[in-house]
Amino acid sequence: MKLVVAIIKPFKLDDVRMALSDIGINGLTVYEVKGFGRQKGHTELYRGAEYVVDYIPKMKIEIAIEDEQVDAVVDAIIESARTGKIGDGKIFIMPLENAIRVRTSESGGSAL
Amino acid sequence: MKLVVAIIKPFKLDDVRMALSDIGINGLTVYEVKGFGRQKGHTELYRGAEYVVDYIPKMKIEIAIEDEQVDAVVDAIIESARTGKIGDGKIFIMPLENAIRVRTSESGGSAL
Amino acid sequence: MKLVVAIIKPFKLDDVRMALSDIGINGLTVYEVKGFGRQKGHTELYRGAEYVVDYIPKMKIEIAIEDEQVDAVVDAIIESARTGKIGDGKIFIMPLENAIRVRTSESGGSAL
Amino acid sequence: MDSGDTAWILTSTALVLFMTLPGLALFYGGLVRSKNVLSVLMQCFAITCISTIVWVVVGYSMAFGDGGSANDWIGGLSQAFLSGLSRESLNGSIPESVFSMFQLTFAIITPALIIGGFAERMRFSAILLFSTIWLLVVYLPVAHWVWGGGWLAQMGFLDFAGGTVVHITAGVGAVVTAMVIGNRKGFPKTAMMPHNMTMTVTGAGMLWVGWFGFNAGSALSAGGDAGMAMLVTHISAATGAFTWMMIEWIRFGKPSALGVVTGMVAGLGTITPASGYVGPMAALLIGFMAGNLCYFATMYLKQTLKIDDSLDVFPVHGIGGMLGTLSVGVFVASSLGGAGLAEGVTMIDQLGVQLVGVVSVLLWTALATWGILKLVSLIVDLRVDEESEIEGLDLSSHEEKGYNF
Amino acid sequence: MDSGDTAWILTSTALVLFMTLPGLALFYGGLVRSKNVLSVLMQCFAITCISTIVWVVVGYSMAFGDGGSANDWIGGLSQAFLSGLSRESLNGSIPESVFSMFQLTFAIITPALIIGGFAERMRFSAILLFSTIWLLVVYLPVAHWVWGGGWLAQMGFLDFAGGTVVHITAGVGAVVTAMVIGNRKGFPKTAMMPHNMTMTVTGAGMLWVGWFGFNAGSALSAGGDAGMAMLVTHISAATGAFTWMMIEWIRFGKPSALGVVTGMVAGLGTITPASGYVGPMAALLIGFMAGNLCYFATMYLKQTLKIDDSLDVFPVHGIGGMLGTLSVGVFVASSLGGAGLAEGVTMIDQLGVQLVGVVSVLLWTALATWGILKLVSLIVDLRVDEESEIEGLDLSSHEEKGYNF
Amino acid sequence: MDSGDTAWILTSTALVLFMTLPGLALFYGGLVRSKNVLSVLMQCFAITCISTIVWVVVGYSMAFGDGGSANDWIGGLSQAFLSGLSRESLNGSIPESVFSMFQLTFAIITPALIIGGFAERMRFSAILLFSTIWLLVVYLPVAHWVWGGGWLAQMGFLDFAGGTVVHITAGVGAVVTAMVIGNRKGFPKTAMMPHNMTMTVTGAGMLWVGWFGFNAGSALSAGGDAGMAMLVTHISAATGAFTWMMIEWIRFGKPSALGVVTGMVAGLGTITPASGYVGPMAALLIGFMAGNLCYFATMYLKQTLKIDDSLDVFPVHGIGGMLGTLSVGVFVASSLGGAGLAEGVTMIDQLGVQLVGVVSVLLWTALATWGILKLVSLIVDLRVDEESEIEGLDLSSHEEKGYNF
Ligand SMILES: Nc1ncnc2c1ncn2[C@@H]1O[C@H](COP(=O)(O)OP(=O)(O)O)[C@@H](O)[C@H]1O
Ligand SMILES: Nc1ncnc2c1ncn2[C@@H]1O[C@H](COP(=O)(O)OP(=O)(O)O)[C@@H](O)[C@H]1O
Ligand SMILES: Nc1ncnc2c1ncn2[C@@H]1O[C@H](COP(=O)(O)OP(=O)(O)O)[C@@H](O)[C@H]1O
Repeated sequence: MKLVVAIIKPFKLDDVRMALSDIGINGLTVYEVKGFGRQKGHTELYRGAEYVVDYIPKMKIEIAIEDEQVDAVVDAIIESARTGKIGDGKIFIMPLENAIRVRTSESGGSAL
Repeated sequence: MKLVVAIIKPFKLDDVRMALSDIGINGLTVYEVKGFGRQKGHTELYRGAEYVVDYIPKMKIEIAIEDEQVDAVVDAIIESARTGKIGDGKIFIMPLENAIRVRTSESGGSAL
Repeated sequence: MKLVVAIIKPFKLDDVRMALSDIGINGLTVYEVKGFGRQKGHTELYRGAEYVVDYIPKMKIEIAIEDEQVDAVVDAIIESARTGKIGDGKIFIMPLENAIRVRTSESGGSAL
Repeated sequence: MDSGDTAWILTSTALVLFMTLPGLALFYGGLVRSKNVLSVLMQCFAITCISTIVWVVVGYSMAFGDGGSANDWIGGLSQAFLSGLSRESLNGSIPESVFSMFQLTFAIITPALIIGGFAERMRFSAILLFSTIWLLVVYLPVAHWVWGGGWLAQMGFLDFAGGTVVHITAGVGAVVTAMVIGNRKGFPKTAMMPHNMTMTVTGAGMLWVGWFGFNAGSALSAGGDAGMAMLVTHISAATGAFTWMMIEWIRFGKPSALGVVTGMVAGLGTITPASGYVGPMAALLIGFMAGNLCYFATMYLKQTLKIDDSLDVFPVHGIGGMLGTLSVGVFVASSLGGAGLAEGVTMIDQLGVQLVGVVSVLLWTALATWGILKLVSLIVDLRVDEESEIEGLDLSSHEEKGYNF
Repeated sequence: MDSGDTAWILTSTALVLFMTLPGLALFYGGLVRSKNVLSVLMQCFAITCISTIVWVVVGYSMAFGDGGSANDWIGGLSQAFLSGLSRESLNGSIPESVFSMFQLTFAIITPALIIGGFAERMRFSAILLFSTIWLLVVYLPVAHWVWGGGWLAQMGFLDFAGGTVVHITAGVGAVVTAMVIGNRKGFPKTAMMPHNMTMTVTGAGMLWVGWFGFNAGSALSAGGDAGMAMLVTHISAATGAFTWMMIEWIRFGKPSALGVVTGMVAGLGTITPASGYVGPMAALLIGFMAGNLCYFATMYLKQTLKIDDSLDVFPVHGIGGMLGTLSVGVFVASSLGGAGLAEGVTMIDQLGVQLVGVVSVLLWTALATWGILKLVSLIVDLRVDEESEIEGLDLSSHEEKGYNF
Repeated sequence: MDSGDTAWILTSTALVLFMTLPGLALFYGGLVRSKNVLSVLMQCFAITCISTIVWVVVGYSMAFGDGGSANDWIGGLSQAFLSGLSRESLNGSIPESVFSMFQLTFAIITPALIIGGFAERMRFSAILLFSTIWLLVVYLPVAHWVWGGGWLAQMGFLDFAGGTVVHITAGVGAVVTAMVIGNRKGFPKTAMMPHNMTMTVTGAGMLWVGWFGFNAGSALSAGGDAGMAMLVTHISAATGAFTWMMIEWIRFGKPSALGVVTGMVAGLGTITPASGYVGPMAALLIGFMAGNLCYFATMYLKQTLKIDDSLDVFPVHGIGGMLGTLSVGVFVASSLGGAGLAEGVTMIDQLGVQLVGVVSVLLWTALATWGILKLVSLIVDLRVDEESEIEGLDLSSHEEKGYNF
């Protein structure tokens, strides 16, 4: 099993969810994060002084899947999250040793 | 070492913490996430239109432990977080290569 | 590749970022978490009753890097985040199988 | 008719409505957890609506109408639907419309105060039923007894702006309701911190300002009586707040914003019945006593008795109202800077009358509140189910969320 | 000069300004998404500034000055720059400075109400241009027609406190603007929930209180007329809110805070033109009708026509203003508890005049608003670009964020 | 006694208290970081309490009592504990209780304004000590000089509603305190953004409305003087806000909500001393000058001098108060629409007197504030320790948090 972690632009979240849904992925977990990277943050003015807010709001999505789904999932995310501008984000693939469903104690693939 | 990641219902957090405490686990990190899965979110009305809020607030717990503690930890979480209803959540087991305590630079198991 | 995860005191975030910048790390993702550990939380009074708030606000930093950068990154974090008091936090090293840049579909080291 | 008096009572009416909307709504709303904030605001609004309708239909008449042979106990229905209230009709030096409207704002805030007793767990429909019946059975009769020429008025009972009519009835109503419906799930073990103290402090500021209309407006004219009422009101508020702050500072080393604003309300509630009768020095003392007594009452109820009068209505308003009503008996004396006892009345006489008033209103309110709750519980559950309480009333009762940042 | 009348209108002026700042600003600000909250607050402030300057320069004169031969349509410029307005000049029993200042607060809130139609997408510079011209072309002329001795006044058209002058013009202005600049991106598919209902409810409470100044202040004196106006205003607000709440309860099982406060505004807007002419029973009925009609108008506009009058200005203020203005024709009759029809005028006559007023103001406002928008769009884009809309106006137009918790 | 005048000053008293609680508290509270919001609200409340107690005990007497041979400098103690103030005593056409209460609200807001200078770092106990002594040594004497028959009053110095007594003293007190206790950790490198601009804008709206009581109430009657004072106050507020907005727009391309509300306060503070003496055209000009001068003063202090007068009290209130006080000397002339110079006084004479007043109050305030701080620092540290500053004053000084969403 793998944990696919995607860091995307927040307003793309709905598109990504729909794209994942289309390939049969219905379970995932998301949360708000702040990203630092190449993309420059917006500036805020305060009493005439300009402060660059150097973090950018991003949305992080985590999807636990079987190994064979990885490519499809990655493709779906890239397709739906891409705007072509700097800051579109990253996808990280991490090993997942096991998954357990709390409600039923099922483990492995059937827990997803 | 392993990183045990549990996604649970927020109001179960205190129970889980106590259960973990009981088996000697005293370090962990938590944060709020939103889950999508089988469990349906609540609806909100706005001007007579019903919107399903399809994300559900969940609490994510991360516990770094030695390999031999995994089973006990998983059992403790299942026991304390289960309500038997859909949406009780998942536990993911991830490999952890090393852990370092910032204050002392200790690493490995003694850093936990 | 590795994912270096650091849990630090929030007011140290800027120092850590600068330290990482100095060794050439410019991409990272951060978010707020709550930690439970040895460090005791502050107390709050409410109508004369004292409640210990047992979670402590922490900042979590995630940095995806090539294997050979791990030591430098860990050192930079320790140096910049240490205050020497309990609660300075932890660094976790996790395996990362792949990284993909959404905008260009590049993968591996060049995606970072 | 005097246009200056009228101008001031029109203004006072606006000020007293402002105390409830948004003053009290914010004060209470900030004290509950964020999942219940809208339920509190909503209850304040809905009670305002209901009290208004009840007032127009029968309330004004029951409180201030002529009750004929039953006039000792209750006004009649001769002014139901505000019949007879025209553009020309007067009450003293102000139009009757203004008098009725001013009094209505008191009938609004009293049941709204009770919300603090049952916050975060009572069913919305039960609240509306309860408030309606409570107005009819408790508030309107007591208002008639004291201000409408009823038996307490005839005895010479003094309650300038509602220490008894408003604060004792609300405080007792709240604690009885809290006891009947039971504590919030988790009380007192779990910390149930105010979710937004800035909201509470905002509401507190509005209450302080609005209270000028409450007390100085109760003079029903714009002159020395109103001026003195405003002055003593302000002094007592400041002293009450300061006292509470110092107690916390001494006991815990850190004074809290919650403490300061609670002390302020204690000072205000306590001076209310006395505000038209006492002088500035008495106000200093009344505020100081209010800060002390209400502080210890709050701690005792919450920590010793463990009664979940959630937002402390009884220890602050109930105890404050009693303390203030009794203190009138003393500080009204002109020798103590007061407006003076009535001809031939001694301080002991007056204190006796005040005590009779306090005790009888306390007992009647407790009994009637208990009865009304039993009655309402035959029609609808008083309390939401446990799952709804955990989810929060905003979503479970109103399908809305307070904040979507 | 009467000091009591003056005291009340000074107070009313403060109350009506309070309706806009911060009342309406909060009411509207809470209803938008958090990325746009400051833009709404900022627009309310900026419009206040602009209206004030316009008023001083030409506005007061255009609305209330003598227009000579054009007086049927518009006041002249003889009082431009408030010339002739001295410390001694009077208007009835109050200083002219007070009259002018009171009326200015109406000229402030009217364009501010329109913000609700184009919220979350209109360009700031376009808003300022639009509001300035709209004041000159719509508000000031209509105010003159109705209150400044213009053609509607001469016909005997009755609009006590601005049901037509304020609410119809604002409602129509808002919906026309909404249609011209188009829906918000994502409307109506995406949920655009209020980001802070506690802010909206706070603003609602302030509107209720402030409206006492709006309606009872429009009596321009402190007496029975003002008292009755306040009473009926309050009754209609409560009934409107209660009605909307019950409709939601019946239809969806759960009454919402948003519903209650919207019903309140509907009740207030609708009683406005009638507040000086009708009695308490009529107020109950007007509030009830307002709650019903405005409710269904809101649903129809949002869900059937799918017009993104974002904060429902037209269905609440526009429809409410029309309903109220027409209902004056009926309830002014003394047989129905009203102040009485003018000598020799029948109810049918009066209704006819009211209808003429409503229709002509509606048409003029629609036409002129459309024209002004076309004109402004020649100078500057009406709408921000899509990226700015997604980012939110706070950052894209003002480089600021509402909250940094 | 005139009931209309009394009604208006009762109302004005409520309005001025409203400026502090919750107006100023919210205005300031929104501008600090969220970890310090309660400390600011708490300081406003605590200072209100302290000022009230000081006022009752000696303050009223020191400011307005007869100082006998020292009357040039300070009132005596003959009215300590408000002795002699009865229900019947009058001040002009209003009860003395009303006069004293109205003036008290000024003694409350002045030390509260200073909070802005030392926000986010000063120790709570030091603040209370400092405020108490500062009232006794700065505010009460200066109020006596200008309004209580002291030496400036005798010279014919004009300060209608407190440009000098309130705003110069507060502004100077704030900047001196800021300099003595030093900048906040991280200033000016780190961005210290307002944590809740919606709170600040809410407070700003309340300040605008409340200021009507401040300035128009200072007429101490409800007539043409009050009316004109309200009108010019409003005009200057609008012009100040508009000017600041346009400067930001021109300089940075984006006008900010913070800018608009700061310009508003600048316009209000600046018109304050002049509000009873000048006409509408002068108000336009004064607001315009205020917007400009205070804007550049703010930028200069923050960015060039890098003095951490955290919420800009000196550049807005101090500079505004000076500008306004001096401008009285010019615009009071009846030829410029003003109320007219006193018999035999030329514009140059008056300007000279105004200058003497401004300079002497400035110097005395600076010197005394510095001395008081040194004195207080002997008793208790002025500043919290670094760790507490990082943690935030809410937790470290009050063991509470503003928000628990
Ligand atoms: N090395 C990294 N480790 C963790 N997160 C990263 C890393 N580099 C970038 N990110 C995340 O990805 C986001 C996008 O990266 P950025 O460099 O701005 O643009 P792009 O992905 O188009 O190259 C960042 O905001 C940050 O959240
Ligand atoms: N494949 C997945 N990857 C990551 N998180 C998941 C996945 N499936 C479910 N989750 C998380 O687990 C939570 C519970 O899942 P759900 O399907 O609703 O109920 P249950 O766990 O009882 O089957 C979800 O809200 C989501 O946060
Ligand atoms: N076993 C663990 N798993 C995950 N996070 C942990 C663990 N132990 C500690 N932490 C995190 O590290 C933080 C610091 O730990 P703590 O024990 O308080 O101090 P120290 O790091 O100095 O020993 C905690 O607040 C928590 O967020």
